[in-house]
Amino acid sequence: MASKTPVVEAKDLHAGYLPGINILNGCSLTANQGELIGIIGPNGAGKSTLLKAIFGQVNVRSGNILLNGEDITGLKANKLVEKGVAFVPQTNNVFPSLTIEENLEMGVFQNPKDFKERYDFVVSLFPDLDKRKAQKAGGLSGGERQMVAMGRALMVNPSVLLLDEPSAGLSPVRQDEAFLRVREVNQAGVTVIMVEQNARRCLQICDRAYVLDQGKDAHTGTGRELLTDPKMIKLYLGDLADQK
Amino acid sequence: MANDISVGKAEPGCKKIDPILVADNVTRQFGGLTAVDVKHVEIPRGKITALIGPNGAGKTTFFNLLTGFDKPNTGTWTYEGKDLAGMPSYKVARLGMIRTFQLTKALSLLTVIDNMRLGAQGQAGEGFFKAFIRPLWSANEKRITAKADELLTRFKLDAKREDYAAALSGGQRKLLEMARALMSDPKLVMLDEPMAGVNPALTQSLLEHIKDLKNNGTTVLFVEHDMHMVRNISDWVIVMAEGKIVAEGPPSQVMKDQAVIDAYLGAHADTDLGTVAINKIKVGK
Amino acid sequence: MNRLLKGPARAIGALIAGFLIFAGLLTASPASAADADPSTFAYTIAGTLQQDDTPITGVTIIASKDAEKFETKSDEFGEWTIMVPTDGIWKVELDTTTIPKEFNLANKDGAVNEADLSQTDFAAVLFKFGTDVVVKQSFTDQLLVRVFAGFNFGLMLAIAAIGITLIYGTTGLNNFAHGEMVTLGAMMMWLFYSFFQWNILVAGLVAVAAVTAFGWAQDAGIWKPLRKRRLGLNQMMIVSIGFGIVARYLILLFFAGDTKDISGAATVIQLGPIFTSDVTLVSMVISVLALLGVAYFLTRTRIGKATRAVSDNSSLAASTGIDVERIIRIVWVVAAALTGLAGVLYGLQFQGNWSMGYDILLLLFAAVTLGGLGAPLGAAVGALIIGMVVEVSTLFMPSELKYVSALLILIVILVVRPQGVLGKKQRIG
Amino acid sequence: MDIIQILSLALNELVAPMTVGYILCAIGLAVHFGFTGLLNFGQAAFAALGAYGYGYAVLVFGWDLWGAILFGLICAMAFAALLGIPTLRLRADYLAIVTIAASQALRFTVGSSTAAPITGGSAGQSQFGESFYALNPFPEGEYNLGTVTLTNLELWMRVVAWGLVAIAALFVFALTRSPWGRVLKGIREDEDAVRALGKNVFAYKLQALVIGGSIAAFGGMVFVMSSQANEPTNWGTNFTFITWTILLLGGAATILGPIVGGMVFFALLTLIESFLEILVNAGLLPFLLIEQVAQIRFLLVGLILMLLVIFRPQGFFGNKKEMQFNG
Repeated sequence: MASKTPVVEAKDLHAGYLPGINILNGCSLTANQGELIGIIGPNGAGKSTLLKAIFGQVNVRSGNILLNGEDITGLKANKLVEKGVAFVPQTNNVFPSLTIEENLEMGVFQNPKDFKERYDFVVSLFPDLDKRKAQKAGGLSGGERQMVAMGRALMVNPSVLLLDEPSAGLSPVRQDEAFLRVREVNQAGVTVIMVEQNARRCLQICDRAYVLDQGKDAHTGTGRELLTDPKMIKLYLGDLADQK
Repeated sequence: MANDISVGKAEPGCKKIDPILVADNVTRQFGGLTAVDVKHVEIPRGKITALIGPNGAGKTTFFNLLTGFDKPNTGTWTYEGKDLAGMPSYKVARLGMIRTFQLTKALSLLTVIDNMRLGAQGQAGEGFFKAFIRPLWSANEKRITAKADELLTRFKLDAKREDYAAALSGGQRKLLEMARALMSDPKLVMLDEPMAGVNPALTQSLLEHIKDLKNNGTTVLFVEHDMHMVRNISDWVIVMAEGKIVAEGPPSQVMKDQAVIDAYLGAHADTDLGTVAINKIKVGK
Repeated sequence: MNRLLKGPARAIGALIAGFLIFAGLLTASPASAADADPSTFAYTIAGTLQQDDTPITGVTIIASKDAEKFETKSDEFGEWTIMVPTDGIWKVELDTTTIPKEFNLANKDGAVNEADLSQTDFAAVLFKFGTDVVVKQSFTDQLLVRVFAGFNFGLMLAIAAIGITLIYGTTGLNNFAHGEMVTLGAMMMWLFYSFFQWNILVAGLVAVAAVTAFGWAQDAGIWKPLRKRRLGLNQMMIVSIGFGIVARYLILLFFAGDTKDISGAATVIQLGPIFTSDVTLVSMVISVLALLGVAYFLTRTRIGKATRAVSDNSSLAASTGIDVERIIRIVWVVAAALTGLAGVLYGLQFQGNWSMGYDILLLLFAAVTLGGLGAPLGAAVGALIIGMVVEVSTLFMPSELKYVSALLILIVILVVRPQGVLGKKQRIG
Repeated sequence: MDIIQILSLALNELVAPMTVGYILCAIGLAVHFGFTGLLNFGQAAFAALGAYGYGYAVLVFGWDLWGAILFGLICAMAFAALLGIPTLRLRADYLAIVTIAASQALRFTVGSSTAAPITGGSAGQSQFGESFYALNPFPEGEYNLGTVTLTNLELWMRVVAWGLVAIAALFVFALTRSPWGRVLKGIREDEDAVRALGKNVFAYKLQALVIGGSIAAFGGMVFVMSSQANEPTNWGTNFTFITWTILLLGGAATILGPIVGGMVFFALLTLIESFLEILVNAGLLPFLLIEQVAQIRFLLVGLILMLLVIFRPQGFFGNKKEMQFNG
């Protein structure tokens, strides 16, 4: 399913929020057509920042981002959505006072004609959303919100889906559900770039992963390779584990 | 494994030989979500304790509860044997339990030296009536200023003395906030992510300052993500996940704990999601 | 800065140009300055003295307030009129020595009465003569009358308050210049309906359209550039206070300070103990329809849903592909239209003057706060409650203090339940 | 009217008791907003309570000058405490709405006929200044100050008013240079940080509200003393807004700011009004009636307030960085 055509290419990104302080220090990433890419690394390594930089929410100071070969560095969010990039933030990712159906409708705001068709597609992936479509998203549990958020992002028929920690704040069982959902979405043909703190789960489902450390891509490989790599534990827990 | 901090085996909620802070049954809920659910924890006196855990584990919320910046749903905790539950944050600080914040709260439009002076306790001139009578506080002000200058020198901020705090870099603000916290000679310093946003060049000096604190007899409790730092300076590590304390002990021991590795690397279920057929796992509502 | 100045400068330029054209048109209208000649006084107190349908002639009637005193005599039909220069509560008294012997007051204290000119420029005062046949209105009847008045007032507050809350929800701005849109609505209605004598419907539509255009221009000329500048919300609030003052005094310059009678010919209709008019009833229906329209817009239309999405979380809305600035512009236009409509209806029922909108601004804030800031339909309910409180409170306290009760409610709510009575508690931190 | 006359009018406005009344209120507001960050939009209420308290003590209790001043002060302080205790925990913009609502509620109440036995209702109070003018040390006659001619009583009023400004300025200067003032500025920057350093933030905010309100109470007394007429219409929201404009014009976190801001503001208003009147009389502004010129002053208040906040929030004297708004 995954081909070798690059869809998203980030090259040597330097970016940060505060003047003078870069969170990303020369970070690169390539996602090919149909791939499920994981971004993992210790807290504070710049994973979310990388995702936000791709989605134009962080000021990129140098380096550039290509979408299907076209430079999209610094484009506004609504332009990116038009170009088929969808983003699911880690927190506050649903509209609490809107119903589930309305949340999904917002996903396809720019092309209301497509609503019916996309809605059918999304609820075929998440049948629960259809059953509870009149319920307000504010009253949902964390896992359900995650489902709504992902469903909303899929409404635009994105070619690339950016997910920021879909497992954040979920119980282990719900986390597993969320990961399966991501896999399903990916298998439906969407290129997914996912930031995850739950590295093991992430590596289990992704095709390829980037390990970030201090704002750089320290390591890359297929999920399987990394899963069995002893360096992984070291990156997460420092070299502490070796010390007696 | 034996150690010189806990009474008996190091395990979640274990008793300490000499605790400075003891918390029981502290919970905090936001809507339906339980952010903090700590059954029992003791912080050892005169040591550096690290509070670690993945995003959303409830570390900062726990900090806020202990220091009176947030109100728990249930729970009691004592500091030096004094009950702190329900005590307003400023009183907690006056007892010698001073905290810093994850996002620095340098008082931007005060000069660096005024920031420092504000950290001092017992300045009579901070009372409204005494403020008018300079002799009542000028001697004290001199003493405070001298102390502030000494700390600024120690933290290498003396060159910035007269600058507005707004003019400092992110790392310098962290240093200033820490130095300011030390103005009151606290017994317990609580640092919320002291390394976040700090330029790597400054991290080493921050680490040294924290070690110095311990050498001067101050207890340190800090929240941190940076495992290198945790390994480097902490005597004791407490691990939180999903609001609960899942492990504690000396760093070398905790880092090998399966619960800790799981907390960071992911849940402990043995199923490999990469190989599970999608329709096998039924997704409930 | 020059580039940023452009927007506001353009708007101010346009305002000045408009002022020049408009002022030329209206130079004829008199300023408010009180003249010594009572016939130019703006406020009227009148009545008829009769006993069993017989007019009582030649009775001296004295109206007094503070140090000022005006008197007149009843004419051959028993009718009398006193013009007075200022608003407020006037004491109206019969000189009992001038009452002819064949007539007698129904009640010994009946020679003194009050005329309340705080809301209107005309008050009728009745003196009862003959045997004491005064049917004292029962408490229930009084309550009914007040509840009806409160419902009517609340409906008008509601459509204006929804405007405030939509703007607050999408932009975070506490708009202190909102009342001026109410005033502008009433003044435009006066201009087109009373002054130019247009058809009431056409005049109303044009008035609402004018306020709508004003809302659009406000956002384009002031608020959008300030949002772009990332001006803090508290700063924006102070800017809105300044803008409100400017707008208010421009209205004063254009329309002068006298009370404008906009009502035209209304037919009185009696519903049980309640006396009302066709204008009032139609106004109420229009208000209800407007509220239903807003509810429909917010819950059924795509733009309305997007408005709620922007209120919920504007950065998420932006990352979903919603053009947030466009939604905010639409919100300003809708809010201005509603608020202008409130002004038109208010003017038709209670007349208008240059500060009427500002006078009810705090009631609008009270309504919005009561309903939970940023919750449009909550604001409507809040407004109905506030309207009711204002009117019903007059049964228990002097009517001149009726706004005070609403303001006290506002303060108490903010202190006790800042999320509003109907709002949900937000997660803190 | 020639240029000299206009200038002398403007000069007179510079030192007029009304100007001083506003300046004192603006100094009080500097304590509230400039140094502590409190968005108080009810300054008129504090001034009104000072004036009403004074008038009530003189007219009803028959107290002498000092007792009456004390009573006016106590009224304003009590109001500050009453308002502050429940509201100082609120968000800054909520505080703005509560204070403006409270000041309006107060104005409606004192102006009502229900309250007339105490406050004089819509007519207000008058002729309460005897004991003040009795202290006048200047011999009867006219005093020429440059182009302005004053009676001895007018001179006395101005001397006392400016004396009060000097005292208030020194008082605030001393406070803000003390450790107490340092805590206030800390609160303005970040309440939580100051709390974490062991300061009782609420107590400081309440103190600041009471101090600023007390200075405003003096402002209110000065405001009504020269005409000896205290009417409820004086204390509308326009009073508060003018005070804000003066403060922001001069610089919110400064001592000299409110003083110079007030003088410049009123001198400027008078100049503009006079010039407009000349133009109108000369038939150059056919669309303006002469009575409408006075309304333009308020229009200018609004315009200045808007433009200041947008383009120069620090005012004349404010430090470039010191005055930013939170939020």
